[in-house]
Amino acid sequence: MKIRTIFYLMGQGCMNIIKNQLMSFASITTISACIFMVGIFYTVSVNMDYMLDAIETTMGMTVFFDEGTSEEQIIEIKGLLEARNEVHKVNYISPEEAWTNFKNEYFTGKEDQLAGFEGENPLKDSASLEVYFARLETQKDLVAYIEALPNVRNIRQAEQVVEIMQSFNTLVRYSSLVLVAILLIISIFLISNTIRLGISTRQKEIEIMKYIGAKDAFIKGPFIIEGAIIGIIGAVIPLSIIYVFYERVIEVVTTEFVLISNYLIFMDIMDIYKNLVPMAALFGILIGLIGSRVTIHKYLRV
Amino acid sequence: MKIRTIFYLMGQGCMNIIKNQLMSFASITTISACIFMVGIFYTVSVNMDYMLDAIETTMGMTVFFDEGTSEEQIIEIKGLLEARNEVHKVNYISPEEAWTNFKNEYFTGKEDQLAGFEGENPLKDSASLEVYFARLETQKDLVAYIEALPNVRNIRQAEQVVEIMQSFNTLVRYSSLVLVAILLIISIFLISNTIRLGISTRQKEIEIMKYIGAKDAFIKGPFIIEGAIIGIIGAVIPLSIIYVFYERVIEVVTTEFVLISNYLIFMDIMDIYKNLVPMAALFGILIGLIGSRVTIHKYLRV
Amino acid sequence: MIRLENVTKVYPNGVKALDDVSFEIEKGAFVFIVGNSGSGKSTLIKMLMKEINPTSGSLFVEEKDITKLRRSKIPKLRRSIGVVFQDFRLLEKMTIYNNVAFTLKVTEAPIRTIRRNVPMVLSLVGLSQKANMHPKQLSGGEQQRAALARAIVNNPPILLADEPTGNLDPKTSWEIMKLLLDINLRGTTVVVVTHDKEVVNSMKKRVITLREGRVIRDMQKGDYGYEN
Amino acid sequence: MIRLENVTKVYPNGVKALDDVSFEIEKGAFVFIVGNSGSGKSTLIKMLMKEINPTSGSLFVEEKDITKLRRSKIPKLRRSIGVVFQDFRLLEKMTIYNNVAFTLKVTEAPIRTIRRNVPMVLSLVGLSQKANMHPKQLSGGEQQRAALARAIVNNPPILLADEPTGNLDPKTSWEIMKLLLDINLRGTTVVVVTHDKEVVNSMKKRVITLREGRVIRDMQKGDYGYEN
Ligand SMILES: Nc1ncnc2c1ncn2[C@@H]1O[C@H](COP(=O)(O)OP(=O)(O)OP(=O)(O)O)[C@@H](O)[C@H]1O
Ligand SMILES: Nc1ncnc2c1ncn2[C@@H]1O[C@H](COP(=O)(O)OP(=O)(O)OP(=O)(O)O)[C@@H](O)[C@H]1O
Ligand SMILES: [Mg+2]
Ligand SMILES: [Mg+2]
Repeated sequence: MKIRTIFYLMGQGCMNIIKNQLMSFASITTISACIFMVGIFYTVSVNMDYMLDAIETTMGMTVFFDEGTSEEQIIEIKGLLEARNEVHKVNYISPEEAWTNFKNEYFTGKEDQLAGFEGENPLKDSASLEVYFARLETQKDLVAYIEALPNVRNIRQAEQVVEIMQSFNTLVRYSSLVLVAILLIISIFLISNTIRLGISTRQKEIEIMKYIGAKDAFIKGPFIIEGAIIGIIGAVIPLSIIYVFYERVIEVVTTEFVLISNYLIFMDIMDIYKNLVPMAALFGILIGLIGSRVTIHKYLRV
Repeated sequence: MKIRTIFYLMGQGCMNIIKNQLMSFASITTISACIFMVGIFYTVSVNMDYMLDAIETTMGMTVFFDEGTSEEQIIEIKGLLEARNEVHKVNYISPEEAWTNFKNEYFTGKEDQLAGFEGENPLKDSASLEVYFARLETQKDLVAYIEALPNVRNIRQAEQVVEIMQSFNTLVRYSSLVLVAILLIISIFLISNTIRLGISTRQKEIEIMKYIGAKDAFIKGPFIIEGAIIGIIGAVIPLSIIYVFYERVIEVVTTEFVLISNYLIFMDIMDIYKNLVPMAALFGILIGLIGSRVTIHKYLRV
Repeated sequence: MIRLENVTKVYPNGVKALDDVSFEIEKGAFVFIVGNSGSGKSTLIKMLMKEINPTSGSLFVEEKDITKLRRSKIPKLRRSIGVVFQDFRLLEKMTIYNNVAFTLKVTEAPIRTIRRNVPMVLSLVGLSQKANMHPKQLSGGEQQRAALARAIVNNPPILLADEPTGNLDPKTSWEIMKLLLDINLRGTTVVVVTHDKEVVNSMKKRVITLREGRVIRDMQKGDYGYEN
Repeated sequence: MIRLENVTKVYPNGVKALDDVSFEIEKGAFVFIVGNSGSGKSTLIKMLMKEINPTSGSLFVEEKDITKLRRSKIPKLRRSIGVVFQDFRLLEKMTIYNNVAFTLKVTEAPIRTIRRNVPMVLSLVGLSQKANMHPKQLSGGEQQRAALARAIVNNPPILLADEPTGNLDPKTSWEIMKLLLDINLRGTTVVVVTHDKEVVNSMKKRVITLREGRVIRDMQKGDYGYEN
């Protein structure tokens, strides 16, 4: 095929978009709508994931030590733990802090009852470490490791809560995966419908071209160009909309929901687009291919 | 218009569905896909709402009483509280239970330290009531009410947690509302696209009918019937799919996520369908109307 | 029956298809309209059934000015005119039988009438065998005859035929012309656009000749004319 | 050039359009094919350009059996045949100029050729003025001439014209016929399906007459025949 012909076919592809206004409009909006939906749900679920990850790091356990373990030994263990990457953060709780916390929790408003403890810290051997998980999945290993350390008396952890959280994360992750997958399938389906409807309106045109002696490539060419352009436009629109509204929505949510705003940790739009943009581009290409496939199979056989 | 003509037009409407296979297929699947999406998201968000409501009822506060308040007085207050409908449940915690809980929490593994308390319950005046909320929104009123009761010394509540939960609920509720709304708008849009594409392929046919002297109603009739049938089929398919899979998905989720299964309280499918089915039916009617509208405005003016 | 008063039609792209045309056709007349390709014959037909509107001037059908017709009255006008379109305009998704029956269904004619008239006109145009075929399964001439059958099935007071024998062999053409004459004798006003010199010359009917949108000749018992 | 051997075509609905037809057309010949409406003329043309395949028998074009042609070779066959379709088949979304140029673009002809040939053939068929219009903006006869222009623009070795003057007035018809004769004199094999008795009778070319799918008459310097 001559270069000139390729340019001609590209020109025809562009012309087709203008000439088949209804079809182009329908295709572009369908693709936009689909990518928009998938994009929104992808963004929401990626953020949910991200937030759950962040919440995981607020989960932890308390490690108690044998009577007589010195502060230095505990600090040493703290260092050991911090070096592990299952661990997000380690806090040292001195016996004094432990007693203060205890009093605050149990005897607020009835300080008189504490008379018996005057001057003496009943928890003087209760220095402890608060260990926060970086990842819930490895929590069991970490517990096993800590239990094997010298001087560790026992570990108090809200095991149930941790596991519940973990289950919940998994559930959310799988559900959003399934939902995004369903949306993707539906999108591909809707778009191929639109393409087929559009092509059927041009069936007569394609047949005439064939009767005049046009080769398949000559007829497909403009369709592929057309499909690609429509795909690109159809991807750029929703991505721009999401881009523009993302920061706004975050702003609204964080100001409206101040209370939970420190659980609402949003990803940077660029981190999301790192995956979303290639996905959308792939979609565009896919559409071009589907479009030409359908043409070949349905209407070129004359 | 004669009855016979109406029957004829209805027959034509049915025939059109068979004759315009591609178009009918595209319309039905588009509508199905849209209702399916909206249906799934509606189901998911309704269930989330339901679960959050259920979780709210596990949130509560502890009410402590003045020294010397008798058990009878406390039980009486318990009765008072149970009568209120902001209250989901009230538990009486006797001083013995309080002390047992306390010991379990703080002295497991170091029972030796408890020697000083032997034989005496240091919390003997700490009988309390655990009050669970039926609705988080009314929590503040309830607190005010309880504080005004005689003998109440203080209320310990995880106020922060309650408010966080409440914010979270609101956020989820609004988000799912917005998402379902977006899906609905996209659906209407996609469907009207499909209808327009379909009608444009029949533009010539409609024009010819007009040239022969057919009145608008005569041309619109079959389109409306066709639209209604397509709408109905397009609604029945996704509703059936959701119906069939709903119980399965619940089963899988509750067996796979045993740990959180008591937080996963699913609504009865019938309760969901109570709203979803009329919504889908409305959709079908809407589609019939859009279809005929488009016909009138675009192609009947010849 | 049909009267044109200073009708001019300029298409949106600037082509002047009709230029100040005036004539009258009485009830029950049989008129040929002839003229070169592109002289405005089909434009005239399209205007009479209000497919297009004139740029200026008035058209009267049965004493009503159809340029002023309300939209809701258009179907009534079209039902009173049977048209054989130059490009046939058959409904592709219907069988030939249904294409013809459609004209009657539109007017909500009794089923009996449909069952009687449709096979009758199909046999008149020689298409009884093809009643259950679709337009695409017919030859060019057969489609043309189907279009004619559709135009005459409801006995309209006016029959406009745009090139009704363009795809027909001379023998079939003659049969069709005799059919049109028959219909005319039963009272229908018939206007035939044609290029068939032989037919025009031998039928000795009124002939209106157009050239470049103007009436250049209008003769009772006329002929096709030599210079064309 | 063109040879048919016992060609029979039965359409899926059971209509036998051609029944054991055999004949040969030599290179450079000018042949009329005549016959009643529905006698199988268009079926023959469609088969020669492989729009449809025969039920049995073989068709040879330039000594190649086109019933055995591979799919990828069909465009080459069609480029060697210029066809005027009975229903025109113009591309509605293109101007007349582009419709005609399309035939050349398909063969990747140099731009110079396109720029020279397209206006030339348009003026030959008298459509220079209408080059930038779309098919729907043309009269029936103008569309027919556009279809002819498209068929001849790339000087194909074979020209098939199905009823090329059905919508034309006698004068224009004659001009078109002279054009076809011209093309034939320059070496193109021309096959014309027509109902125009006068033209056939006065041109004194070979006439193949079909009736109900059979060749009933095949005469050198023939005429239209009386019984038709
Ligand atoms: N829709 C249109 N837009 C623009 N110009 C048009 C349109 N329809 C017809 N014309 C032009 O108007 C003129 C008259 O067209 P018309 O179809 O009336 O011719 P006609 O007499 O029927 O010719 P023919 O015998 O070839 O059918 C022609 O020059 C044609 O090109
Ligand atoms: N696609 C088809 N399916 C079924 N039957 C067909 C089809 N095309 C043509 N026929 C039938 O085959 C026969 C021959 O058709 P053809 O088009 O070849 O006739 P023709 O000689 O070109 O007639 P005309 O002069 O009217 O154009 C006719 O009886 C017609 O009804
Ligand atoms: Mg005309
Ligand atoms: Mg034919």
